[in-house]
Amino acid sequence: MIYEGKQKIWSDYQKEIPDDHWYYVRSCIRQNFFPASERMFTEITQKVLGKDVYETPYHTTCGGIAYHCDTIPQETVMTIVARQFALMTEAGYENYCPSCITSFGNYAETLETWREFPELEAKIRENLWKACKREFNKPKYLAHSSDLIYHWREEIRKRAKHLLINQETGEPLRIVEHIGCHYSKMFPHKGVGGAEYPYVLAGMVESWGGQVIDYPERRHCCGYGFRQYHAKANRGYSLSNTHKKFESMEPYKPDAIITNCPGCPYFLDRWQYVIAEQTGKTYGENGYGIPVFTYEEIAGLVLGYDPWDLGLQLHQVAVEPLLKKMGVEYDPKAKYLGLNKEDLMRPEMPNSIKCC
Amino acid sequence: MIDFGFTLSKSSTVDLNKIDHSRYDQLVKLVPTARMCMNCGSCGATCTVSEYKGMSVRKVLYGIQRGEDVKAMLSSCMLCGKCTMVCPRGINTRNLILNLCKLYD
Amino acid sequence: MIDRIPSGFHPFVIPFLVGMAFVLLYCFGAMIRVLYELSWQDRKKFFLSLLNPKILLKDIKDIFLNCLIHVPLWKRNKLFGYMHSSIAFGWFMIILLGHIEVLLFVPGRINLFYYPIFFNYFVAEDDVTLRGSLLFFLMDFFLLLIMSGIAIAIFRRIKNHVFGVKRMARPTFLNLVGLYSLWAIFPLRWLAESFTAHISGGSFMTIPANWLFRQFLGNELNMLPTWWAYSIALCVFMCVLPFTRYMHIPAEMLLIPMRNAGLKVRSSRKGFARVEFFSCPNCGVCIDACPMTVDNGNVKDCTVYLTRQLRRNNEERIQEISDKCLLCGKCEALCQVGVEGPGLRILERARRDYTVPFLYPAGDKKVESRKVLYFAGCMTHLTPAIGRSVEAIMKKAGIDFTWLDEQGGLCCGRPMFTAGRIAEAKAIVANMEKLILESGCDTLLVSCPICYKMFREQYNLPGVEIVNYIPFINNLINTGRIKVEKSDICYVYHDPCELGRGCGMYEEPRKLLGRSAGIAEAGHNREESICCGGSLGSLSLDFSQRENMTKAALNDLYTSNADAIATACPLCQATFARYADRPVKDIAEIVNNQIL
Amino acid sequence: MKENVVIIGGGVAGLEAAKNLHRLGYQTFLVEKNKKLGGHVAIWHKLFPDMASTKAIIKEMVDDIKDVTVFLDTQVKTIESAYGGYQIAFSNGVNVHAKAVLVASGFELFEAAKKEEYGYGIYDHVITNADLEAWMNGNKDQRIPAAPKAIGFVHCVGSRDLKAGNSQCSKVCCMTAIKQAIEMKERFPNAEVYCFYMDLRLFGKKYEDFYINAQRDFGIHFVRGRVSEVSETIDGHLQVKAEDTLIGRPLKVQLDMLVLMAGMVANNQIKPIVEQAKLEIDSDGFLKSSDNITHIIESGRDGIFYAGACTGTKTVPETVAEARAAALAIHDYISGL
Repeated sequence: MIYEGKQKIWSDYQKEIPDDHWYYVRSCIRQNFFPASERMFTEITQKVLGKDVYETPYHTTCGGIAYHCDTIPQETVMTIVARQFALMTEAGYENYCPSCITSFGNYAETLETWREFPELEAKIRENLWKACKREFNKPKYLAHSSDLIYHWREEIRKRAKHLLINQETGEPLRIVEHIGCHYSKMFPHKGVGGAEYPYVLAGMVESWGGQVIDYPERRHCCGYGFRQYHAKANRGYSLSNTHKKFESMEPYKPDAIITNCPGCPYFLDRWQYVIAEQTGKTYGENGYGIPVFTYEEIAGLVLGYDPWDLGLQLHQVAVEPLLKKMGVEYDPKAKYLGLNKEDLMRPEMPNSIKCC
Repeated sequence: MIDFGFTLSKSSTVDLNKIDHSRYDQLVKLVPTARMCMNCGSCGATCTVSEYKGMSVRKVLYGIQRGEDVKAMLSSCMLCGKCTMVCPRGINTRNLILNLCKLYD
Repeated sequence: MIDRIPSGFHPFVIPFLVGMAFVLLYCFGAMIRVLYELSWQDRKKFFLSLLNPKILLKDIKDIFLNCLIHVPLWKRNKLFGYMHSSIAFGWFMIILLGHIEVLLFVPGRINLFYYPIFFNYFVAEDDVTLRGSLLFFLMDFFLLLIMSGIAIAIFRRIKNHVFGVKRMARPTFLNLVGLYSLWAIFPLRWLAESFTAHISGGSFMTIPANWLFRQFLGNELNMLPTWWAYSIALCVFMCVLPFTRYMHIPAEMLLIPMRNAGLKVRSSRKGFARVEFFSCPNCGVCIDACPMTVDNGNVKDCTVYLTRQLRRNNEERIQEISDKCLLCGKCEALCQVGVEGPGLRILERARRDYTVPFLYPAGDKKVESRKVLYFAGCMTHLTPAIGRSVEAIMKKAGIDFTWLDEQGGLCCGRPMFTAGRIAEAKAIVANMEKLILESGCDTLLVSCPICYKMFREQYNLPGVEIVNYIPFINNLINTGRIKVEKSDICYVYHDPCELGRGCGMYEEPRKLLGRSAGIAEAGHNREESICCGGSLGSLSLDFSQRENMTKAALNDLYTSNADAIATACPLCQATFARYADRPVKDIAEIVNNQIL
Repeated sequence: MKENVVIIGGGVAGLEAAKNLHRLGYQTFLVEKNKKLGGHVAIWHKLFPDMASTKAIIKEMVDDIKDVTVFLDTQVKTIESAYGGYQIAFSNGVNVHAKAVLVASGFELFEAAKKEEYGYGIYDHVITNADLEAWMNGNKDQRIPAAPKAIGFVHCVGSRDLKAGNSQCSKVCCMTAIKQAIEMKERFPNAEVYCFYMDLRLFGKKYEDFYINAQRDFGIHFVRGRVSEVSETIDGHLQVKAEDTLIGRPLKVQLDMLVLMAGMVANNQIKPIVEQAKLEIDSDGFLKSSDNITHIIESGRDGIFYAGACTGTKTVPETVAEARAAALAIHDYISGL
């Protein structure tokens, strides 16, 4: 691997990211999967970095899931998207930041389509007006929330309590970065680092002291794929995709996986349990799995937040091995205590994959 | 083992590093012309049996290089020799089939 | 004529006795082995045939004509025939006359096995009788005959082509020992008898020699050494005989009665086949006959080498030889002994193990037929003009006619059969029989000779007449259903192997072709016709290796100077058309164009 | 002495035209931007189908133009129409008034790094066809293992690729891949060699024979499918993925080295000349000929002619033939025929 070659490509795929004033929209599903992640984004951007990041409760789904499940036509999706832009315009923002990768892809696709077919944009404006009497300006800048964390990665590094370094050996932790398919595969120039060698997460990992693993199936989908998971009959296909990735990354002995998509951490995390139950195989050390994180969770750990405040107890694969390596202090007894310190009860432990 | 109602599906990928080439290697020693196939498909198009069993020497020859099970096709061959007649590369297709019929365990 | 040696014995007869005992024991053992290897039905058939006076008489006649007189050789080449019959018949006569002499002059010694062979040493001439002179004359005459044969044989070794046989099998070391000892026997006998002639008497060969030798050599001194040498030569010859081509002499004497008893080869290695491959005299006629030996290629794959390797059990070479052959049948047609080259090879191929079973693929096919069901065969689908011409002729003749395989081919099973997969071929046959019998036809018309041979020999179709299109069309003309006009194009007719040698049909196609066009003959025709090289019989011959064979066959056809080539086989047509410099047509096509 | 003729480009087209124009008696100026004559052919090792040495070919061609004025390491600065010809200023300070100009600017090799998925410049053992030729010419190359066991060739890198901006077939890559595959197999007989192709376009004299030899005598494997992605494995091998379209299944294989058959693309360095001389660019990005059948060497502008790969992808013999034709056309033009 020639690192300079990658640097050259990264330099070709840089996007302009304004430093402040972002209109932030949440994902449909992330709050259920990893509830603290989006909360941590606002916490870091607003509290730690002091940025203007605005949210509105009127925001709805972008229509991406339905679109990718082939249940609604593109015009409908675009009208939903137009409404989100209208809300942004009404709030007085022009930098749009979705938390969901599929939304990001959806917005990028919509904007590109309008650029290519202005008559379609006109039609959507008309649709939106007919539907809810709203008007909108197109966002000036579109960035995924991971783009923003990437943008502010050095500022986070400056405030870091823990680094992605193995405290026992002093070696950088080996991190697999997994990018959501809809981030840059459709429009390589819309993603930091392009589609082949995306840099958005790799940049964070490098900045925070870790070492990025480049393994053969790095481009491969996590296995979610919408239809492939939503129909139970197809779930074997979804599972096999994920399995392929783990088989490919296994020899590199990764310490953790970092992701920037709602579905990816979920599937990479939960399928490890299913694979272990079905084949008896685990990919981490000593019978554990490879812990999977969102970039906000990693940022939170780096900034010294309590793992249980980051919602890491909701992961299927135990995160404790990584916490130990990073030197993050945590109270094992507090793992299953709720926000009000009430005992949530310890879940049933799986048979084949070690958990705490 | 928990029944989830779904399992890992078998990969359809041809992994050339994992395919057993020994049968093909033996074959090309016995029938050197087998290497010359350019996948034109004349053999399958003319094959007497193709209309009944989808037989094609091309598929057989290519299949064994890609780890496919070609036994059913081999079983259906009547050795009539039309494929030998039409092959533009002069591959001895009948000898190829006969030898393959011997190379399976 | 009186006994000269009171004991009637001299040590020099020992080598002869040893050789004779060895060869007799060996042959007896071999015969027992062969009989043991036969199936009990065949064995019974063989023994019963020996009790049948008619067959027994035929056996004797055939052995006499084939083994002693070499009649088939005479037919092929007179010099060749003379060479063989002079030695074989001459030697036989010398032995016979030797016995007569003993019986006449010293009847008391007839129980001594060696006496007739060394008669002249053991007797002294007391008075000259007419009877004795005549016998001595005959003895010298036959000795001269044999020696003339050997002289020719020696000459032949040096100048092969004189005999029209260009190539012979390369002799092995033992064959050479056998050959030289055979050559030595008769001159040595002549020398021995000559040195003894002043005692025993002699005739025009021995007396003058005795006189001549007396002038400068002296006879007494040389007498015993030459008798010794003669005996030793006999011993050497007989001791190597089982391991040389000369084994064909005893083997053929068993082959002829076995064949007359109606035995067939059932295995390529045992029983009757063993007799057959030991009967091969290694004459090499098959080498020149073989279409594969063009440009001196593939010589070691001819039948003579097959028999040699079968004797040696050289598995690798046997497989190679068996797989390469085109099965054109010319070697068998020309073989003096009747070694079944193609048949042995098919049986040899049948010994292979196939791990992938054959499953008949077209079991569901059904055909409803009118009276005449036409089967074109696989190959005809690559030469559609044949099928279409047959169809047109049938329509013009108003024949109630259905195609069995108009849309797609169905195989007759012949290629599977020749590949040695007999059981698999039989599965095809059984399915095809069912299909044909259920079709409701009463005549099966076949245009491809490869299929025709298969139908004729392997199919059992009660109530269905199997006809080749050539006689069928001839019959249409005979009965006036179609009329043909003779074109002024002259065709040379190529006998397809499967139709000519395979089915014995030589004159019918010529008759049909002659009715519709001019006709010429190739350099080699009828049973000597040269295979087109496209035969499905060969398993291992590659396309590129066949090119020269096809070109050689074409060159032979070109010697006729005909305008075009006619044949009656789709495979020959397609093969020739690839390289021919003039049109190649099927007879059906020619006839169809000439119908009035 | 007759009129001046300027030839832009010192590759095989320029060399061949210079020889012929000089023989016809013209004062010929040959400008070459590099320090060496011979163009792309000069960096190649051997040419199919005769496996001819390029060294010998270029040496002969250069020897033939001993008396021609050659400006190396020189570019055309300006070109303008003047006095029934063209006034041309070169970067070396020389000014020439030429009656006719021959553009023989050739092509550029597609920049293989643009196909990011193949990892040229990123993976340790990915090289281009040109790199391999240079290596065979004796240049050291760390990317080529000492004893490769599996070698891959990717056809159509940057050719027939609308996304890469090139719809055209580069014509020579199929044959070059087969030639190089054979050369590698000769050097490394134990290596398995795979050619990944979309179509095998073997149109020229003896090309198909090369293909047959590659299959029959060298056992080179041909996989019909475009390589979709290349990755590096933990032990430094290359994992190559393609669809085997003949069997309709995805296929992957680990290789020790991969050769990308970078195609021919239009030479953008002549853009200034194109603008100043008001030449036309065709839809494929190459220079536009008057027509593509009988007037390929004519630009449509008086006194400006084309030869070789500046008008499209060409083989060496085609280029040489065009160069001769162009020399004759210039002669006819100047003679007023």
